[in-house]
Amino acid sequence: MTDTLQLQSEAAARPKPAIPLPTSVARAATAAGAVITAASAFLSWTYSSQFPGDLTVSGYPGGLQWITFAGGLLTLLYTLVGYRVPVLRLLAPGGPEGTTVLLAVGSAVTTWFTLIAISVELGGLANLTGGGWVAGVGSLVAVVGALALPRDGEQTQDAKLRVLLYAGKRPELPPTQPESPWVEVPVVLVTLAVALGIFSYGIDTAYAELFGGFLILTGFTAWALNRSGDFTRLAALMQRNRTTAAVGAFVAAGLFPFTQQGGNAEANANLGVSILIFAATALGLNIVVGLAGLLDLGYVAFLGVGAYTAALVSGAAGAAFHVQFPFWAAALLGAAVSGVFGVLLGAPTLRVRGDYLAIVTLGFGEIFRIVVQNLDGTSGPNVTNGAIGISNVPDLNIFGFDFGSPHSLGWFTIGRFANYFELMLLFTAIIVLVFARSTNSRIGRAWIAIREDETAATAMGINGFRFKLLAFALGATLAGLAGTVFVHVNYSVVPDTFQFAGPTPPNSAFLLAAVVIGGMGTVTGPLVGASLFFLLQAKLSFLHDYQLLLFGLTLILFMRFRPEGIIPNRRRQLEFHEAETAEA
Amino acid sequence: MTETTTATTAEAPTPGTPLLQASNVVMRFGGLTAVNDVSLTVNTGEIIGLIGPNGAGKTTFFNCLTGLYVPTEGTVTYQGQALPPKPHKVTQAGMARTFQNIRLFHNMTVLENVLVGRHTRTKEGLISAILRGPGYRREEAESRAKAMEYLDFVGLAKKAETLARNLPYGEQRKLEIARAMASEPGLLLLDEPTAGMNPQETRATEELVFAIRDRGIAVLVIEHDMRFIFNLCDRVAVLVQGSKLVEGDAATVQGDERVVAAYLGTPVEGGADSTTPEENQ
Amino acid sequence: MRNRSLLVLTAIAATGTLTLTACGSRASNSGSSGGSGSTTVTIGVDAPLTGSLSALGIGIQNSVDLAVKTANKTNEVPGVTFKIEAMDDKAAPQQGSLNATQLVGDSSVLGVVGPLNSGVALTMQKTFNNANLVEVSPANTNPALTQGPNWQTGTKARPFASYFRTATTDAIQGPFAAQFAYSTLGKKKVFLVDNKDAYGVGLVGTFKDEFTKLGGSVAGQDHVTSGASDFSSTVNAIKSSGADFVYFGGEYPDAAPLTKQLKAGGDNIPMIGGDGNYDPTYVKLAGTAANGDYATSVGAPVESLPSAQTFVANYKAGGYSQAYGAYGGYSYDSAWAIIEAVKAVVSANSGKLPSNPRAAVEKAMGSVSFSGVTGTVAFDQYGDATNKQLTVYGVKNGLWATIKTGTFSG
Amino acid sequence: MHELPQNLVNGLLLGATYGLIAVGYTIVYGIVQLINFAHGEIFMTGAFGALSVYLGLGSGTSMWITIPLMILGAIVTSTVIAVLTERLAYRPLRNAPRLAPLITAIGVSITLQQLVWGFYPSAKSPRVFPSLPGGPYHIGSILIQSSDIFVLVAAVLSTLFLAYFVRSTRTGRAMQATAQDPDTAKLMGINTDRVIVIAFALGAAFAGIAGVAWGLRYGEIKFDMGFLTGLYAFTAAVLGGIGNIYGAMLGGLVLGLVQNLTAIYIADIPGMSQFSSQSWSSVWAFVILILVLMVRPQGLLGERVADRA
Repeated sequence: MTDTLQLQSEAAARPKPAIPLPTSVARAATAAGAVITAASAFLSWTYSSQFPGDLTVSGYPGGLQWITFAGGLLTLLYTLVGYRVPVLRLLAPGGPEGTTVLLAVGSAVTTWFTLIAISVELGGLANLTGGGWVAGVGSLVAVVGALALPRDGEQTQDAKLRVLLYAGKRPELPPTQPESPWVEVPVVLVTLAVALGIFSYGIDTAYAELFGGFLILTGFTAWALNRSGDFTRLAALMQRNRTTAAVGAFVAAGLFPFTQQGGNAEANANLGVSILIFAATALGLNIVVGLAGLLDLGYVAFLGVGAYTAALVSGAAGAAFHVQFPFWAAALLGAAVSGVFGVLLGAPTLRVRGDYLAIVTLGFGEIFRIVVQNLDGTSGPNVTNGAIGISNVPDLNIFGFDFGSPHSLGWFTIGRFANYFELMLLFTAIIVLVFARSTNSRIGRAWIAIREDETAATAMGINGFRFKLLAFALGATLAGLAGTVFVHVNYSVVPDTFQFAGPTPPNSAFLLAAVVIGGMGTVTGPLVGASLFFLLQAKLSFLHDYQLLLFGLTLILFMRFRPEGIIPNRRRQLEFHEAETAEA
Repeated sequence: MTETTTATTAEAPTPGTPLLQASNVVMRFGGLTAVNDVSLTVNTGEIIGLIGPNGAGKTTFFNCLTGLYVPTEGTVTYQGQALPPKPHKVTQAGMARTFQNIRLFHNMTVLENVLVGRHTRTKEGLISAILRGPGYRREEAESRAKAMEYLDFVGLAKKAETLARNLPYGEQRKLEIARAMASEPGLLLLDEPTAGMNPQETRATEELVFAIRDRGIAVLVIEHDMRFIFNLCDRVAVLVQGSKLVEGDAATVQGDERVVAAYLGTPVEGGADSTTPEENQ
Repeated sequence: MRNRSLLVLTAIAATGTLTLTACGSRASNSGSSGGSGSTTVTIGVDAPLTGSLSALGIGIQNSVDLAVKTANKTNEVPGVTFKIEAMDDKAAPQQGSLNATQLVGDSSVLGVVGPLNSGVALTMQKTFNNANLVEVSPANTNPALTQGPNWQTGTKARPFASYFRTATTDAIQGPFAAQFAYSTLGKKKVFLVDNKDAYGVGLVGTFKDEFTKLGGSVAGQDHVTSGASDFSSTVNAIKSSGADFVYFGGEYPDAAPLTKQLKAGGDNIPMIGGDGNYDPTYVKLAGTAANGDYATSVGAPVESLPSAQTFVANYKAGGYSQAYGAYGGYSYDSAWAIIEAVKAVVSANSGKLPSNPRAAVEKAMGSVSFSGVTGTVAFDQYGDATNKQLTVYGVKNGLWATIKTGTFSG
Repeated sequence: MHELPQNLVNGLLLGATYGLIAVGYTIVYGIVQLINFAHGEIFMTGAFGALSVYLGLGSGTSMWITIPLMILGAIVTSTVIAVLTERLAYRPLRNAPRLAPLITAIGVSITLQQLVWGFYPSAKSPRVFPSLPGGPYHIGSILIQSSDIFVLVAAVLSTLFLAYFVRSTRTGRAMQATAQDPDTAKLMGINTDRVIVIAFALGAAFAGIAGVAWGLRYGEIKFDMGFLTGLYAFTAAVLGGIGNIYGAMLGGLVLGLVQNLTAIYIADIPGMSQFSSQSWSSVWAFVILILVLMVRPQGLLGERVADRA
């Protein structure tokens, strides 16, 4: 990795390619390297089947070899684009070379990651068979070849992108005429299908090494496609077919449990529903932080309020009140109560200063847990059953559909957690709808106006306090809504879940991170951020002792270098990079 | 507040009836008196100028009128009713303003800026925004139409989709005016609309202000540029060291030697400047 | 333009199918059937292997590992090789739930040892129960887990048939401490303090009932926030209450500073706590103030049980980097109980596992009985350990010393 | 009947510690309008810095040498860390929208906490902190530990020093000017960057002293002791009027009393007996914060400042 980077930066100095080679040779080398890399996946890479995924088998790929295989093919594809193969060229509107480099580097990194992992875990390079070496060398050849490719023009002038010379930024492309829906809609659907496929694969990765490799390649590929301009095109496409895309996305997500059959089905469904809850809550937080520009550091407490409310009226044996509401009522109640708490907290605070809210909510987050612990009958009236929490919350049963037991549709079986996944998906859809529509309305404009310049906003007749309170309360309400599902999925609710910074999502700090890292003020940002964040902490178990540390650093670095998050909102991007744009 | 709407826009009121009446307004910051017993009346269909050397307290006086500050003494009435000391209520009542230092929503598009200006004249709430009922759709469409009309009026219709921050300076001023007009005011307060403009732009702004007046909107304008003021205004009031020196038509004011003195003589200590947050933004 | 999108389509489709096929690859030979004909039975472990409680969690993991190794060495169950599948729950309920589904998903898992925290147990119990997968906790002490939420009011009802534990419940430890304080020490006026966590509250509750039943009086009660540092208000309350000892429900990180500040405050009365206090760190943190304090702990003192001594010896021989910690013994016994159950099932089914081994193992657990590290291991109708042996330890010049051991009689 | 005087003393002593930390919040907020969430962790690192010095010196040295050195160690540690964070994390965001530095502050706070937790020797569980010799002393019914005296002296001296510094030194006046109006201050040739650094350093120094006081008083320190304490300290700063140094001290004392007295005397209010315990005290502190924000948002000694939007 380092050496390639270094090569890139050297290249930055000179207008010529990083490695001086005749273009034809370069292309050939890249193609050959790619082919070898892909092919090597069919050889055995190591002697012992100790290494997870069992890479000893020749004849067909397994485990991490699939990743390398995919990487090889993708590299090959874009190398062919470079050959000006007439039709393929349309794959890279922004020019193929940078893309090829990124893909080559990506597959090289994954391959070497695997080889190193093998040698480290099994002790020494001796454990690598010829196949392994073939893979390693092949991938490097591809990289060298790619770095010798002629650079495609436009971005290379931009001084700020010197290091990422080949990466560049999303190229500015002339807008294209819409195609006929008969072409566009299928493309949208296929894209979503692929997304679903990749996501399911990621969730299903059984061990950290595989997930690591998967993550590296997906990361580089995304980067590459962004560079190639495919993302620009796709984004435009999605924009044109907004409704289709949105509906399609939710359908695709709804199909997720069906891709998960067999042993790990329930485990993955559980992971899926946890991610959904986390993501939906993050999206709610995004209204407060991303739109209205208020920092809420106790957000998980509102999830807790919703959860406890739902638990109390769920008819659970441990609950203080022995009533059982129908779920719709419980959900609405949970949301409402949470909203009320939002108002109670926001009303005194938002009158004062925006940033007092941060500390007050932080306090509230802590206090909530302490209060809930104390309302156990000995140190307070018995409401929440104290630290023992409310347990054995019964499973939902809506219109005779029992969420607790598996159901089989045709060849597919949908287990308990899959049931809840579908339910939570519905809730997520609602929250997305609320977010999207309120953003793009009189209300949303008022929020953004306040965030931009409160004095000017009030001069335009906007009651600052009222709208800030509205945003804050709405955020709380949505979190409460998510909480009502949360408690049923987990059978129980205990105070310790609701911390500012804990080992697992959801907790206030992680929620904030999902929003910040994903992209403030966007719909997709928090969803992506949350999924990524959740999977990272769930899959890379060896990091657990350092995950909070890394998390803290991530926050700092993102705020410093990419405040707009992975998926930038056009507005935020401009706003955050005000300083630089001013200099330029 | 709908009656305000009708009163101000629908049928333009007959000129001459008092619209804004500020009587004996005093504004003190701690020991320092920024505005001292200033009275001013703006009638419908008038263009009134407010001039004075730096730190004379013009903007402070403005802020008293628009509810940003609560006057220490004195009353401000609009169409006979006392103005609530809250900016958003003032706008609601039918007075809109621009800022000396342009304060657009930089990261919103030009159109969105004007739509924010429509805020007080629309009332669809969160629920209807989410449900997107026919009523909502109608109002939103109407808002956009109106907004585009105002953009067209100031000549920015073509730039509707660009970000406000990317507009050149002159156009930003125009946008600010369009945004203010979107709230369908009866009285428009312009704080140094030509600051930093070249002669042509100033000329254009002049035209714009006249056009605004012709739409039946009274205008109160702060300005340094004497020529601009004297071309434009029916009446001019001169503020020096927080108190009103003279008020009258262009001729009288130009004739008054105290004014000349105030301008040629050593400018007043910028006390008001440093104490009023508005002016040192 | 048309064929362009078509190409996008095909290309994307290619990648798509690729990743999708990848999902399928070798899913078959992950998990169960190991080599050499014998069936592999996995014993799952769920404990906090990272974070602030990791010391205890890793102790649990290692002890189970030791049990598994021993069983394989002595070929305890002919035709069955045991293996361990350890999961980190980070002491977080959500993670516990995820781990539970994962363990249930692996068909070779016939029993799980864990968890450490009762909060985590709550999210796991039902998932395991739905799959008839036996779960044996070495550490959960809250009676509600086995006897239902209304156990205090006498209406005991076992919520989950698949949940067992080798740990002794608060319902036994609390009263045992009360009897010790009242009868042995002859203390009559107690001041109760708990740190608001499930363990502490439960312990104080059961202690209070027994102590008042014996005729002792409660001079006062306070609750502290776990993790707090300033206990001055509590100390004053204790002093002015005129109690002649303090009973503390909670863990040593809270107990140590409290006893320290109490003695510094000039009130030299002993503090009695549960096994949460029975830890060398307690003495380290409290210093001389700890002298004269007591703590109850479950089971007989290690040095008095030969089985315990062999465990300690084997653990040392096992070369584990971390100590077996407070719950090592129970973890070993929990694992061994599962092994015993599997043994019973296999022998009943003519030397091999039946078609639905989990249900069978669950049934067999009820009748398991052997002499383990912590004494005789067996379970009553609620799934609680029948072993009611407890020991009182006291701090004598900076060291825990055994004061008295005995079995609790209801 | 409870010993009221003793409770008052304990409350005041706890409050004094809060006050020492609150000063840091108040100075920094007054100047850069940033709630430095990491300040609580600065306090914590100070305590660990002092502990390291103590361990370095070994047990042989006399307290009269050790204690001053420990205080020095604490001040140096926390100041260095504070200045570094300002330079590396906050300064680049000086012109960024308000949200950015706040989020960064969260990041810094978590990072510092985790660094200590993960890399300071055996800091995963509480570390024993040395205690002062001598005492306890009886004054009537009141019992005073020698560490209490330390807290008292530290608090008084620091406040006096700060008062002198702000009123009578050039830098101090520059700080006040910057707090009033940074733009004008710049115009008047004040190096605001320098002033800001000094503000951070000053606050950190007091946090360091507070760290030592805390350790001596409670005999142990932990990696997460800064989180809640920092929260209380900020509450104290708001209580006293953010930006006002005496306010911070006053707010601290009030908060300390509230926490200590509510834990006992709420019980005397009919019907409230259940809500009176140490475990509720933090809740009452929070309630007080909300009440103050409702009734007197500018705090006890604060005066209204226009929110620079």
